[in-house]
Amino acid sequence: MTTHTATAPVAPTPAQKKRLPQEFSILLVLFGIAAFFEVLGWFLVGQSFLGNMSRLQIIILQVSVIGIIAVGVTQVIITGGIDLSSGSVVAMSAMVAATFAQDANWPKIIHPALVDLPWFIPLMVGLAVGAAAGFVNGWLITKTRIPPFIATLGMMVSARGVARWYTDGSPVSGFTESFAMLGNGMGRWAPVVIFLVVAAVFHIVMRYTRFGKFTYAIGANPQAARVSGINIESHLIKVYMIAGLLAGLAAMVAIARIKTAQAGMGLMYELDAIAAAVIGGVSLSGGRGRITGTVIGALILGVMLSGFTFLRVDAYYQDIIKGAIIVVAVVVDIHRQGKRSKKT
Amino acid sequence: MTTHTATAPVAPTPAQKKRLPQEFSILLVLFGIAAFFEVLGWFLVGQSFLGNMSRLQIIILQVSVIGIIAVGVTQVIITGGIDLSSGSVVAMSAMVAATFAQDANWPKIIHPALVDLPWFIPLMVGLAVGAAAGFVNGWLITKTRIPPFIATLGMMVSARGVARWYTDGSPVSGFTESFAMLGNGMGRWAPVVIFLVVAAVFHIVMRYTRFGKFTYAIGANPQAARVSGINIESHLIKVYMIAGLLAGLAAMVAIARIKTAQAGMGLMYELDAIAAAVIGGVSLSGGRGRITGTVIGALILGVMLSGFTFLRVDAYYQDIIKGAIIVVAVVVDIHRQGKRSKKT
Amino acid sequence: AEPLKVGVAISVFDDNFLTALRTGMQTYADDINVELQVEDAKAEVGNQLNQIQNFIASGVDAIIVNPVDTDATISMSDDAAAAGIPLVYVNRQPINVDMLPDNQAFVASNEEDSGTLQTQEVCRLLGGKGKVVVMMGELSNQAAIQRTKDIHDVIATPECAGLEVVAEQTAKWSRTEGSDLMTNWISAGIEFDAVIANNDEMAIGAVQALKATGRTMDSVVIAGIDATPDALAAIRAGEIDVTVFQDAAGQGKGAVDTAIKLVNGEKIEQKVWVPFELVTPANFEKYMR
Amino acid sequence: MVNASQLEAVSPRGATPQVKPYEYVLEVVNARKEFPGVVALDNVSLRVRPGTVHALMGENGAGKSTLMKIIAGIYHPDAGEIRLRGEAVHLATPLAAQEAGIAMIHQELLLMNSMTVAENIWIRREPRNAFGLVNHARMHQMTTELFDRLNIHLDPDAEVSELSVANRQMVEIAKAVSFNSDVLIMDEPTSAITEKEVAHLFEIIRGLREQGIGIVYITHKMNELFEIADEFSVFRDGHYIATHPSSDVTRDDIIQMMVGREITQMFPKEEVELGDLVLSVQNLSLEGIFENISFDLRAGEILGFAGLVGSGRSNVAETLFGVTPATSGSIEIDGQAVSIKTSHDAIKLGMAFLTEDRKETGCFLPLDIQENAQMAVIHDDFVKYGFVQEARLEKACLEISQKLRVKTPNMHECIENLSGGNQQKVLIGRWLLTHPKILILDEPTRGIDVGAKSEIHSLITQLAHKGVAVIMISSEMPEVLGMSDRVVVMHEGHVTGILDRADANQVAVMDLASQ
Ligand SMILES: Nc1ncnc2c1ncn2[C@@H]1O[C@H](COP(=O)(O)OP(=O)(O)OP(=O)(O)O)[C@@H](O)[C@H]1O
Ligand SMILES: Nc1ncnc2c1ncn2[C@@H]1O[C@H](COP(=O)(O)OP(=O)(O)OP(=O)(O)O)[C@@H](O)[C@H]1O
Ligand SMILES: [Mg+2]
Ligand SMILES: [Mg+2]
Repeated sequence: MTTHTATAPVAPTPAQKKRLPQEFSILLVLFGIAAFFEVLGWFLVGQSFLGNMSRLQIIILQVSVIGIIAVGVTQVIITGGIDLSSGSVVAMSAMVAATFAQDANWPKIIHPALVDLPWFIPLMVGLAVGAAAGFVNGWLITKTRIPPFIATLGMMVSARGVARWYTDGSPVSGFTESFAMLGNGMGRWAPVVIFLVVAAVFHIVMRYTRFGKFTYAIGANPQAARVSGINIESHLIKVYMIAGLLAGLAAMVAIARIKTAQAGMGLMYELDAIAAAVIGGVSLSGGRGRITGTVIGALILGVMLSGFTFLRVDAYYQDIIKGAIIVVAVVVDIHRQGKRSKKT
Repeated sequence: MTTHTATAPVAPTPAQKKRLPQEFSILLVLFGIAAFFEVLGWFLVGQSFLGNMSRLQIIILQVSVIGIIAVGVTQVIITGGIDLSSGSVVAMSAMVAATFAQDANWPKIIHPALVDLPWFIPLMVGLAVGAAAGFVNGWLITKTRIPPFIATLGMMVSARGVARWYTDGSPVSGFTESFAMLGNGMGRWAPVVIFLVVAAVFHIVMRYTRFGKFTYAIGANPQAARVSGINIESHLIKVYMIAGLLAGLAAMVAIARIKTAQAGMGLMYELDAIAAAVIGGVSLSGGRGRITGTVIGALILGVMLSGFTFLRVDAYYQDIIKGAIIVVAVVVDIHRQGKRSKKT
Repeated sequence: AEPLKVGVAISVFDDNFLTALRTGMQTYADDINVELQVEDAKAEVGNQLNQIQNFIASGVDAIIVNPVDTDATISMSDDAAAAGIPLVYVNRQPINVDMLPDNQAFVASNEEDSGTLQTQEVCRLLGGKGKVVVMMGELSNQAAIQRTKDIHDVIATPECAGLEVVAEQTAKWSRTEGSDLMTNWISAGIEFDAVIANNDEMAIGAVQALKATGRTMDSVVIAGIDATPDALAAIRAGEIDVTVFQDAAGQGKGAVDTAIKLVNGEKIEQKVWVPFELVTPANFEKYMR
Repeated sequence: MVNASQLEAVSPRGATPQVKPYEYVLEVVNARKEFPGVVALDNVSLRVRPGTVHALMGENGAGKSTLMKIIAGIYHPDAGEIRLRGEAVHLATPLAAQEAGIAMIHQELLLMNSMTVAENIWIRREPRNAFGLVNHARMHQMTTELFDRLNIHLDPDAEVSELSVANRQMVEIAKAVSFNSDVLIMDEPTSAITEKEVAHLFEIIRGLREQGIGIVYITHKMNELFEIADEFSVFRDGHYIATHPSSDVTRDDIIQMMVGREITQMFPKEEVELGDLVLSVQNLSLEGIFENISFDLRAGEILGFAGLVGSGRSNVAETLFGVTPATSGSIEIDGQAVSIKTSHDAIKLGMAFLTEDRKETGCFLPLDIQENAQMAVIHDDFVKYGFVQEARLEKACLEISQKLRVKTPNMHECIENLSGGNQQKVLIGRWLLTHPKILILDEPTRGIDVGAKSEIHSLITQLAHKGVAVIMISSEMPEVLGMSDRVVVMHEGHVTGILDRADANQVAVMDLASQ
C-alpha cells in the first residue's frame, strides 16, 4: 500500500489562472482575414485595405443592420432556439413604419393624412411591429410547444406576405429628413453607433443581469431552469420579443439609410445573422455564447464583403469563397478552443 | 390506509395496446386541409377541388422534387443534423449535369463535343455532383466537428456560387428527348413515380435495415450510439452523401421536367424540404420521424399551393396563410400525439 | 494608359435577361479594354447600397447600377455625386430619373413599348376578339406592373376592344410556376384563346402545361417578352407565337458607353433608349445566335 | 429466479469450463490518463480474475469511471497497457472493445430514448432475415428470452423515454448481459434502483460469476460490497492504493484506504428538539400518478420517504415544489394555506428541492460551477436593479462549495468536467444558498462516495439543528432508517404507512412498501 498525505478535497487555486476569453480565438480569425486582404491588397491592387477611412466605415456600416439583428438572434440561440423570421420581420416592420415616415412632397404618399410626422413615430411603429412579431413567435413556441424552427419559419413566410400585402408590393419612399437621420446622421455613422450601443447594452444584459443568467440557464437545461424557479414561458416570450424588436430597429436603420422600404428587403438576413452568431462562437445547442463573439462574427462577414470588392473578386467566386470562409472560421475557432468540444 | 393487491413492480400491459402509427395525426391534418379546400371550392368557385384528375396530378407532381429532397433531408434530421444546402446543391447538380444533356440542334451548346449523350450520363453526373457535395458536408461535420448548420450553410453559399460560375450564370437548355423523359415520361408521371420509389426504398431502409437503426441511434443519443460500437463518422458521411445524392436526383427530375437548368434554381427548396419533414413529425432534435410522415408533409405543402391557386387567393395572402398553415399543421400534430411531450 | 475601372451592381444574377445584359456588357468591356467589377445584390436593396459604397471606397472611375428597388436610387445618386463618381442606371428606371445630377444617366428600353408591341400582335392574330389570360411577373417589379398596364391599355383601344381578360395572376417570372398556374387554370375550367405572359419563361411554362393536357398549339396564341433562346426555339417549334426582343446586350453596351462618356466629361442625353423589337415566326431567325 | 443451468442455455464464448491458460481475464498495467488540467489516472493497475466480482472503490473523482472508459475503448490511455486473457490488446474504439469481449454498464444512463427497449439492446446486432432486413419479430422474441432469463418485466416494444429511471437502468443491465462477454463492467449499476432490484441484480451477477465471467463492480454503497464482491481495489485521487480479497478486511479498513482518514459515524443522526409545524399536506393528489397523500412536517424534523421504484415518491416531491402542480388537495405552510403552481412559488415560500436526476433536471452542463450554484438564489436575493451582485455571489458560492468540499480548482470550472459526486455537491450548494425552511432531497447521496456521503449526512443533521424541516427521499434503506425521525412509506401512489423512528426497521418498511 502506498502512503499518501491526505489533502483537503477542495483546493481552489488561490491565484485563479485568468483564462483568455472565449472570443479571443475568433478575434484572431478576424485579424487573420483582415491581414490576408491587406497583404493581397498590396500585391494585387497596390493599395492598403485597412488604411482607408471610408472603407473602414463601410465595413462597419454594412454589418450594422445584420449586427443589430444578430444581437437579438444571439439571445434566441443561447436559449436553445432559432429565429428564421428576422429577415421577413425586417421587411414587415420596414413597410409598415415607412408609411408613417413620408414627407408631404413625395408623389406617392400612402396615408395622405399622416405625413411629416416626427421621426420617433415611425421608429416606434417599426419597433412595435417587430416586437409584435417576436411576441407571436414566443407565444407559439411556449404555448403550443412547436419547435422554434417551425414557429419562426411560419413567421418568415407570413411576415413576408404581410410586407408584400401592406402596399400591394410597391416600395415606399420619400422619408422626412429627421427620420432619414437614423440612417445617415452623425456623419453617416448613426447606424454604427446604434449597433454598438445595442451590442454594449445586451453585452451587459447577458453578462451581468438576472435576465441574462436566466437566458443561459434555459438554453443549458430547460428542465433544471424550471425547477430553479425560472418562468420559462414568460422568459422565452421576452427573448423572442427582444429579437423581434431588434429586427424592427434594424429595419428602421436600414430604410433610413437607403431611404426606401421594399417588400423584398432583408432576404436571407436571418441566415447572415445566425452565421454571425455562430461564427462568433454561439452554440446552436444553447447555453453558450456571447454578444462580443457575435459582434466579431458580424465584422468577419463585413470584412469579407468589402475585401472581395476591394480585390475585385468575381461575384461568382465571392460566393464560393464566402461559403468556405464561414466554414473555416468556425473550424479555426473550434480548434483553438480545442479542449471543450473533445467529447464525442 | 388503502389496500392494494400486489402487482409486479413493473407492469407491462399484457395485451400490448396496438398504438396508432405516429403519422396518423398528420394524415388527418392533410385530409382536413383537403376537405377545407373542397368545401370552400364548392362555395367560392362552384367546383370540386379533389374530383379533378389533372389537379391531383399536379399536386403530387409539384411536390415530387421537394419530396425527393425531403427524403434525404429527413435522414439528416433524424441523425440530429440539418441540411441547408439542398437548394443550392440542386442548382449546382442541375447546371453541371445539364451541360451533358444537350442535343446537337440547340443553338447554345456548352460542350460541343458532348452532345446527344444517352440519358443516363447526365443523370449519373447529376447524382455524382450531388453526392460529392453531400460528402463534403459529411466530411466537414465529422472531421472538423463544426455544427451541421454551419457546414451546410457554407455549402449552401458555395454551391450556389459554383452553379453560377459554371456557365457564367447563363441557363442551359435544349435537352435530348431521352433525358427529358425523366421529367415527362410515363404520361408526365415520371417525377411522381421516381419520388414514390425513392420514398418507398428509404422507408424500408429506415425501418428495416441496420443502416436505418444506426441513423436513429445517432440522432437519439450519439454517445450511446458510439459506445454501442457504431462508427458515427462514417455513418454520418453516408447519410449526408445520400442527402446530396437525392438533391442531385431531384435536380435531374426538375430540369428534365422544365427542360432548362438555371443557376437560380432551387432557391429556398431546403426550407420547403425541412418544413415537409417537420410537418410530417420528424423531430429536429433527432431520433424521431419517418419517411411516411415526410411524404405526407410534402403533400400538405402541395395541397396548399394548389388549393390557393384553385381558390384564386391573392399571392399576398397565399404567403400569409401558408406560414400560418405550417404552424397550425405542426400544432395539431403535436397536440394529437399529446402524451409523449407531456414531460416538462 | 490604365484601363478604366467600372463597378457594376446588378440587382440579381439569377435572371436570364440580366445575365444576357451582364455578359453583353462584359464582352463589350473586354473589347474596349475597360475593367468591370460586377457585383450581385441578390435582389436585396441593402446589399446593393453596400456594394455601391464599397465601389466608392475602392475608387472606381464609374458605376453602373441595375437597381433592385427603383425607389432606392436617390441615396445612390447622392453617394455617387458626393464622391464625384459618374453613375449610370441600366434597365430599370430610377425614381429620380428626371432629377439626376449632371454626371448620371439612365439606359434602358422603354417598358411602355414592350407590353404594347406584344399585345397588339396578339390582338392582330385574334382578329381583335377573344378571351385572354395574363401571367404577371413578380408584383413588386416595375416591369411587371408596366407590362400588365400596357396590356390593359391596348385592350382599351377601339381596335382591340373585343379582347377580354378572363384571368390574371402572378407566376413570379418562373417557368415552373407558370406551368403550375396554367395547369390550375385548366383544371379550374377557364377557357381562353390567348396567353399573354410578362416574360418568356412563364410563357414556356404555360406551353408545357397546355401540351400536357393535349391542347394543340395552333388553337391558342402564346405571347411572351424577352426573346430568350428557349423562347426562340419554341417559336421555331410553333409553340410560342409572339415575343418581344429586348436588346439586353445593347443595353449593357449602351451603359458602358454612357459611363465612358461621363468619365470623359462629354455632354450626353440623360435618358438613352434602346428600342424593343417585335419577334414573330416571320423574323425570329434573325435573333437566334 | 435465475440459476446457473438456466443461464447455461445461452452461454458465452468459452462456455465449456476448461483450464484457462491465464490467471487474469483482464489486466490494466500502469495506465495513465490526463485531461486538460487534471491527471485523472496516474500509473494505476487493475487485475481481474475470471469468475470473480472485483469491486472498484474510491471517492468521487478518484478515476474509476475514467479507467473503465479506457477499458471499454472510449478513452485512450496516455500510457500503460491493457491485457485481455493474458494478451496485450489495443482497444481503439468501443466496437473493438466489444469484439474483444468487454461489455459495460455506464454510470450515466446511455440509452437511445426515442427508440424501443429491444432496439436499444440489440443495436448493431439486430437479427436479420434472408434479405438482410431486420427481423423485428425475432428481435422481440430474443428480448423476451433475455428478460425471462434475467426475470425482468418490461415490454420490449416500449419506448425507453417512457420508462422510469430505474427501468432504464434495468435495460442497461440487460443490454450489457446480452453481450455474453468475458468481462462485464458495472459502473454504479445500483445508483438508481431500490433494494428489491438490487437483490435481483445480485442474483444475475452470481449467475454470471458462475459462468466464469470477470466482473468489475463499482459502487458507493458499502453494504453491497461484502455481499457481492470477492476482491476489491481502491483508488484515491487517480492513484492505485491496494487490492485485497474482501474476506481480509473490514468496512472501516476500506473507508480508511479510500478517504485517507477515518469516518466514525455513518449516519450521524442526532436528536433534535422538534419545532413548530412547518408543512402540512392534506389529501394531495395528482391525477393518475398519486392520490390522497397526507403528512405533517415540523421544524428540525427529517422525514424519510421510502418505497419501491416507481412508487411515486419523486412525483410527490415534484408536486410539492410546483413542478407538476397538484390536481387536488391542500398544502399549508406555517399554518397558512398556500397555492404552489410553479417552482418559483415554492422557492418564495422557503422551499428547496434537490431533484433525483442530476443530468436531466439538475445541472446546467455548459455553465460553470458558480452559475450552476447561483441559479435558484438570484430571483430576489443577490440582485439589485436586475443586476446580479457578482462579487457577493462569488463569495457565497465559494463559501458553500468549500463547506461541501467540492473538488475543483475554482468556481469558473465548467460543471461538465466534475465527477458525478462533485456535481451533486454543487447542486446541494445551489439549494443551501437559498437558506430554505423546507428542504426536499430526492436521493441526495446517489452516486456519492462514502466520505462525501457522511459529510452530506452531517450537513443534513446540522440543518435540522438550525430548524430546517427536511424531506428525504431515498432508496437506500440504511440511509432512510439511519437519518429519519419518521419514515413515510409509499406504494403505487399511496401512502401505506408512516413509521416513527422507533418502529422503523427494514422489515416493517419493506412490508408496507410491497403491501
Ligand atoms: N472529460 C473530462 N474532461 C476533463 N476532466 C475529466 C473528464 N472526465 C473526468 N474528468 C476528471 O477526471 C477525474 C476522474 O473522474 P472519474 O469520472 O473517473 O471519477 P470517478 O472515480 O468515476 O468518480 P464518481 O464516483 O464521482 O463517478 C475527475 O477529477 C474528473 O473531474
Ligand atoms: N411524466 C410522467 N408521465 C407519466 N408517468 C410518469 C411520469 N413521471 C413519472 N411517471 C410514473 O409515475 C410513477 C411514479 O414515479 P416516481 O419517479 O415518482 O417514483 P419514485 O418512487 O420516486 O421512484 P424512483 O425511485 O424511480 O424515483 C412511475 O410509475 C413513473 O413511471
Ligand atoms: Mg464514476
Ligand atoms: Mg424517485
